Amino acid sequence: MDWHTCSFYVLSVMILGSALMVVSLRNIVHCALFLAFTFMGVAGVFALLHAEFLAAVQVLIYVGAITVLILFAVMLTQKTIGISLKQTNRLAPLAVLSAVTFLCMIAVIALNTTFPTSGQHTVAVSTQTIGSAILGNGSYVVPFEVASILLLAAMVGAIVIARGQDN
Amino acid sequence: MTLTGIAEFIASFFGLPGSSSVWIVAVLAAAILLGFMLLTVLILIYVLRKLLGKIQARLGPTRTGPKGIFQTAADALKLLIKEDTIPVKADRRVFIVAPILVFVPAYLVYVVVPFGEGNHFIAKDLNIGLLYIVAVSSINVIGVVLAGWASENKYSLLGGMRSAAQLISYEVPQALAVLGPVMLAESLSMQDIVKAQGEGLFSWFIFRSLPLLGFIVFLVASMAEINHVPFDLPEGESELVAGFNVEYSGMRFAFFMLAEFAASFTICAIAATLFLGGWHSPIRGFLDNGWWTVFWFFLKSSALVCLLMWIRATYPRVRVDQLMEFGWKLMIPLALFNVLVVGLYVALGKGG
Amino acid sequence: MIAVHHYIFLSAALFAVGIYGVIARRNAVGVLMSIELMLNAVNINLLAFARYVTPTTLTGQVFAVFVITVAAAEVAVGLALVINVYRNMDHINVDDINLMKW
Amino acid sequence: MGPQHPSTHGVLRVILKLDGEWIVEAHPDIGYLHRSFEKMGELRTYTNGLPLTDRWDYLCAMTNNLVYSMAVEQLLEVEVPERAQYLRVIVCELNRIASHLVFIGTYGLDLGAQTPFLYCFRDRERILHIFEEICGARLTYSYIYPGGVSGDALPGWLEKVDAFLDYLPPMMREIDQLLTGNEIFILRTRNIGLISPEQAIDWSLSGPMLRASNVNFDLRKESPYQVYDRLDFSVAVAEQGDCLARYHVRVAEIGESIKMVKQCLAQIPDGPTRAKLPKTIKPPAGEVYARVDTPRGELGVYMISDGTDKPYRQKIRGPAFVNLSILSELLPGWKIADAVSILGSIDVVMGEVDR
Amino acid sequence: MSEEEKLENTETSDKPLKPAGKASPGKALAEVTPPDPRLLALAELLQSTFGDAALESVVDRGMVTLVISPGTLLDTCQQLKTDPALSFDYLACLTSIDRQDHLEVAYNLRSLTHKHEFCLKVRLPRDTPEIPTVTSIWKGANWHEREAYDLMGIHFQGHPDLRRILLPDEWEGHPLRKYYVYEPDDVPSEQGPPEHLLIQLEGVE
Repeated sequence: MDWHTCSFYVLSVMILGSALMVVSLRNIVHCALFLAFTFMGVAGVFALLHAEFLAAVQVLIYVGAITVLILFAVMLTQKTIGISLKQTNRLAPLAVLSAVTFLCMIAVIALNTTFPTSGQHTVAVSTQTIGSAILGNGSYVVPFEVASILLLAAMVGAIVIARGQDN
Repeated sequence: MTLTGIAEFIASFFGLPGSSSVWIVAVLAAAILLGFMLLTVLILIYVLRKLLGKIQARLGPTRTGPKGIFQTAADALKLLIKEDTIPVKADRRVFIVAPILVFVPAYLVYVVVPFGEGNHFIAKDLNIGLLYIVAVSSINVIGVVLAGWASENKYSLLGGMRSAAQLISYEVPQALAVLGPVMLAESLSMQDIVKAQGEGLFSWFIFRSLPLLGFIVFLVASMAEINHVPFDLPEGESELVAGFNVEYSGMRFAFFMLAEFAASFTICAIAATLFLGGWHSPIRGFLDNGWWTVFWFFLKSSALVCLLMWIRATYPRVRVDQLMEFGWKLMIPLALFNVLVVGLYVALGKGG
Repeated sequence: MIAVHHYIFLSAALFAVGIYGVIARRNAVGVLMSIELMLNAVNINLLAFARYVTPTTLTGQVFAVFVITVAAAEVAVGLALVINVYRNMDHINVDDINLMKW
Repeated sequence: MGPQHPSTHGVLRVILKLDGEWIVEAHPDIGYLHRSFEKMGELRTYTNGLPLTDRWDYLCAMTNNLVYSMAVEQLLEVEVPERAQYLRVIVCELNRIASHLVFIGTYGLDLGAQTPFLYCFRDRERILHIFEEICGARLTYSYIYPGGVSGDALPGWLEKVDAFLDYLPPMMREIDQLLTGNEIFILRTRNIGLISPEQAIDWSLSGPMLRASNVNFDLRKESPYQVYDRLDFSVAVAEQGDCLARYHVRVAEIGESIKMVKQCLAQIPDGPTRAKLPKTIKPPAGEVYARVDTPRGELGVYMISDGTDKPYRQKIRGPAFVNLSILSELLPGWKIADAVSILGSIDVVMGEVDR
Repeated sequence: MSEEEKLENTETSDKPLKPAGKASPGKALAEVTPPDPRLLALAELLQSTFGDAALESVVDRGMVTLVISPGTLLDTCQQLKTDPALSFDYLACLTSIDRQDHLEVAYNLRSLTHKHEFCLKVRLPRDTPEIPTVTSIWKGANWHEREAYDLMGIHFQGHPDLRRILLPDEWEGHPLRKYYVYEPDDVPSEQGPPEHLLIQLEGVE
């Protein structure tokens, strides 16, 4: 019961708990708040997996930007929060069924397959190594550029759509 | 006598399993940092009021204790005693969580601030130090927006949205400005950055590459980040009365004040570390080891704190659209230009 | 000791919650949030495999970075759509947004 | 912006109709400080009606006394002795400096700069001290009586005024550097709340509001009263007609006032300080419109006497009352933050707006 | 009614152009100041342009006063403003006076170009104090007229926004009227003062 396993369980309880909150609460702003907690939990798990860079990026982008974006969107669509109407539609039981079947399926597969886990210790992951992995020679430079173009397209698209026709 | 020693002693004392000393070290470090932060905030508020008094040709607090030194303690006590009202219509839970969300990031940043040489003067020298700071400082945006929204009143919602927009639009130049020193030191970890500025005064990053540009961009962006005077739109008294913390009182309001002042000290500490050579002394090698490093660090960051206070006394407030325009049209291009210049400087330095 | 399958359970559970949210949620912003949850689950899986199966190479982490960027882009566009829908139909109730042209 | 709003300089309520950040309509709602001086004036004799005048424009009570006394003197057609006229001009110009200092301080405070406020009030304190020595009061002086002044300058008082005049210019430079050179201050005030010369004349604005819109009209120059015709001073005029121009006009006026008081100190003759007037003043029936240039503009008293010892009608033309009326046409189209800056630049004193 | 007569004759003596500074009882001290030539010239100019409409013109103690009938107010003011020789473009002050048997409105006009000024007066019957508004000519008159309406009860036809400016909207009566003595317990109603107040102000009909 060293600190690694116990912190893993704490984090996973936190993640799953707040994730359930996100999908079940009536008041959408509370869901957004729990969404932020879920993201922080996930960032904790990343740190556990020795991916500090990813943890920091996760916090920066998800918690710092995406949650705020969602909060802004929630506030702009203000009227719907007032009356906390029934949040789940008639597909709810079907949704629960599909989620549970998916979960069992994955569990069964995970238990039976033995993953070729290699014993070596992970290479010291520092920002340099990730930087060279992304942009170094013979690595993922092209996808990186594609990703940046995608981001640009998304930004322009979002602005055009959200601005609407008034001006 | 390092922290780990104390942790083992406590672990054995309470008969806990040996491996849990890691937890105890973490808890101890956290406690020390919290104590340190509260102390600095107390001193900071006191110095601010005295300095403002000096600049404005008046005395500043003199009543409480000799030369008014207990003034901030009295303020804190007053805030503690004052009754915590929560507006009836307000959304109770969010109303309580919001100040915590604003306070915690200001406190978390201390983990990475290098107070002195060697790793017993720094809580945890993460190798993604700087990215961690930028990431953590982006959390308080949520706190601000929720605080504005939870108090269910028109003014605070407008104040909350306005300050969230301000925080987001100044996060970008701040992150870009931080890139300068990172490139020069080729590492994100704070200790490496400080080590790279070892050779005396002119090796500091403030002078390397385009002098002062990165430093000014970072300082102005950070001032906007902590709602410092020229950009203190949310508390624009004359327009929206007291912005998003209008409904808060007592202890919760203290959280906001605490977060603001703690953040203003951290900003100065980081600026000192990134641009003014952290705990290095100006003359190479002179008094550059052990406890002296801590002295240099505090000298530089308190000098910057006084600079901030001086600016607080002299500048009026900027209008909200000018603020946005200033942020997007001036700060971000300037920050990008700074990254370009430093990049060239490093490339030429390495190549040449 | 925590092995790979623990992480897989965790991400599968998170993914399942995401599925439930996407299907059952009435509010469009709620649906977007659940999609975020699913993407995070994917990230956890990626990193778990990167940590256990191929600790020497960093492909897993690089992929995670790309997933995050895509997720950010997707949320931005999604919310822009939601705001536009709200502007025209004064509500963002996913069940009623069913006609192609309004 | 309700009556208790921190930046409306007293009890003024402006009903703003907003479209997001922009102001669509503005209706100033005044009357919260209405004490009906005009009615009270009719029930009091000429002499004990004077202390009322201090409460009109409480930042510049000397000019209120002056205009009331001039009205009565015009009715009586009595000549005020030289020394009294010089003392009156000295005291009024000092009061103008004090009022402008209050303006600069509060205007800085409106826009967020705390320091100029304290500097200005520290210097204003010295003026109030000088006033206290000559007439016993800091704010409600009742110093200028119909027929002259209540008390002659005590020995050493003129030297004190002279010492103050040497002390002030360097302080003014200090305040000037703090605000005028400050680019954020300029950012908040340049071409905001623009008033064209035609607009200014049409809305019959007066004082710095008029002169900042490039209209060179100053009562002290056009129809000089007391001894203003013997003093040479230039009228501070600015072209743009925005908040910054109004600020510059007022700062320049302080300089002019210092010059004027210096000349008065040089030229002041000896002699009596009060004309011989009957115990109870009973001016012959008739109507008179006396007017004076105060820091806020043209303060006029339309006084009608019917031969009795009480004025029959006493209409007070408050400069800020008229300057404020343009607000409903000036504010629309600007933002809330600008509304604060524009309102500050009008330098409103609710006392003489509501009367 | 003695005080009333004395007031009457000094005011409306019908000599068209009275030399200023008429020695009247009670002014033994100061000698008669010779009228300022400029004022006489201005009075001459006004008399010539508005000869017919002008009921009378008085130059007294440094102020030229021209009284005209309410009907001709609008076009007189229009001419005053536009006529290059006069160009009275600045309305300094608008005063409403309760002369007990009639109401008066005095316009102090000033020309910034020619640097001269004078007072234009109009007399209104007491029961129907109606007068056209001059805000179309000088916008500055807006608040002055609202105050006159609020405190004196003079109704300005065509005023863009004629409502009370200083007093709360539900206030009854017009305080500046001569008979108006406001005792907290007996607020006078519109048709006139309560009986017991009548004796003090014997001048009231």
